[in-house]
Amino acid sequence: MTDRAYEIKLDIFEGPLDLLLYLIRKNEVDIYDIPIALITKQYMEYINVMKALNLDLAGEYLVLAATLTHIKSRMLLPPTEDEEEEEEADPREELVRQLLEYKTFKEAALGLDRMDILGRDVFSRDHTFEEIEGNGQPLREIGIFELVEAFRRVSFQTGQHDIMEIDVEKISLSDRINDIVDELEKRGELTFTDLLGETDSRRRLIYTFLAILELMKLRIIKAYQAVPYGAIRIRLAGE
Amino acid sequence: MDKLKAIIEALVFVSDTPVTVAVLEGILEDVSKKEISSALDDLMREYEERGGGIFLKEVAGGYQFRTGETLTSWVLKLKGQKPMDLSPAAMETLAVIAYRQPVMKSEIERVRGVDVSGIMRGLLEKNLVRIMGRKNVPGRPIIYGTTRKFLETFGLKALSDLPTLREFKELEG
Amino acid sequence: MDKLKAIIEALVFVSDTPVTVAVLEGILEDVSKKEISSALDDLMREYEERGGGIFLKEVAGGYQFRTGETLTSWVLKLKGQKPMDLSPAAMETLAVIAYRQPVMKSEIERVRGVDVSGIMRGLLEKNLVRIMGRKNVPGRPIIYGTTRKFLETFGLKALSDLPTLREFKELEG
Repeated sequence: MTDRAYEIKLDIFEGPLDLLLYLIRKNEVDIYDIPIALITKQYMEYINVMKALNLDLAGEYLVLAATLTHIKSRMLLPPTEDEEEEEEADPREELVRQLLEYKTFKEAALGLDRMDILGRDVFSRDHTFEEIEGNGQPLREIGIFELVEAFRRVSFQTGQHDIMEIDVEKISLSDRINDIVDELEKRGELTFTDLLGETDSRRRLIYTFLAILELMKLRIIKAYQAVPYGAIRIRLAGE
Repeated sequence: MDKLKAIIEALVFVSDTPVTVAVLEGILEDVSKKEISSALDDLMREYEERGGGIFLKEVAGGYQFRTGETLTSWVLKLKGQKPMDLSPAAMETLAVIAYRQPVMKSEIERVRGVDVSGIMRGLLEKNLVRIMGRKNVPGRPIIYGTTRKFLETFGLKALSDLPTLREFKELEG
Repeated sequence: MDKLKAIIEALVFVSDTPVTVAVLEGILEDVSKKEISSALDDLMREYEERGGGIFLKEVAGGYQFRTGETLTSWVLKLKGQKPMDLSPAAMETLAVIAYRQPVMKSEIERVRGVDVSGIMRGLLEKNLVRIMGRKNVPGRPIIYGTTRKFLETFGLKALSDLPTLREFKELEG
């Protein structure tokens, strides 16, 4: 949601990393050699001001505050013997890496912003919406997001929130069911081993088995066996 | 091209209705009606002389770009190939089938709360949905599922690529 | 102007999305891909040289007429509406997705250091970002990428048209 209080107030910073970059720039210090005590102090001052203003501070700002404090304390500690032996790691290293990566994308974002954006800088023709019906036409490529949105809309309209409960398992089972029906439509008949044999993953084996059971229960397929213990053959039930 | 003509050309181009001289006057504050009209006349003549695919025309008291009259058949051919949209109702029905398959029509109607016969026919014709079989209960209701074309249309490799609603809800933060 | 160029100009003009050479090939049955491309190049150059209010541009794998970039304020005045607005947060998120795709939400959050749920939703609604599928790792997280609309919006021919990412030197050792 975009209306959270901290976003309104903190819109000059896009997050804790942005605030940190700002402090580094403001103090004109080297990003590869951050004076951690100074920067931590200033960072905490910002955080405290935000708190004093009674702003709902995003958790991420506090997480970074904790990280900074931790790095500061580690830099004060004399290195342990272990660390001295295997060339002591700089406690700031991970943070610097993160900052550099963030900086890369922040600049990439500015690069995008400088482009001629359709609807902001340049314009194409306004097209009044025309609905043309017919089945010969190709379908527009649709994003999954629209489909899920539609599903959610349904459950809101009808107040049936139980239909929302769909998990990965259920969808994976539908996948396998579809595959089997596809195969049967193509080849007419399959044996149990045809379907199970090629399967090397346990997961897939279970789904295949469940799919067959489901299809039999719905009488979409029928299973035949010529002799006891013979090969089990599966066909579409048909009309 | 002089700046005034370029501005007027851009303004007429982006509008989906004919643009009147009065509207242009309102936007180009310090420019006289006469200058505007003369720039429009120039543009009309230039497009006419050029004899390309589009022309600036005076219509319904305003100005508008139109495709050449002799090119109508080509334009219609393009329009006929325009990708189709699914109506919200079709999208909702498809969503229920995608997530609940294999599913009976009565089940879809229970969820959506409306008759879906017409929409189902449309989805079957578009080959997004298929009949998987009939359930062996009185009335032998048809069971529906989605097709390979459905996966292609939504750019999915498999149904299991569909997000679960729990995952989707996470996007609301 | 020769007939082929005129037809192509009209077709690009009437389409509401960038027109691809493939679509033009389908309509202009007996014309080769090469002839179509060369007519498009001619048209692009002619509009460029003329320096008017509109230009033919190659975007998102197709061709589209667009207003000149120096005329923005005039067009906005006509439209009387606020220009499309992407917040810096949306722009940063989009940058990570564009350059890192296919990318998980957790990865975007790691790079930006903030929760991106609300922003992702907005980008999905604007159709600048899409769900590409799932990553084949435990938990099968959803992966995201940019859309054709993203290319169209930013006037890019293809993803490879994105400016090179300026990576900063990492720490020594």
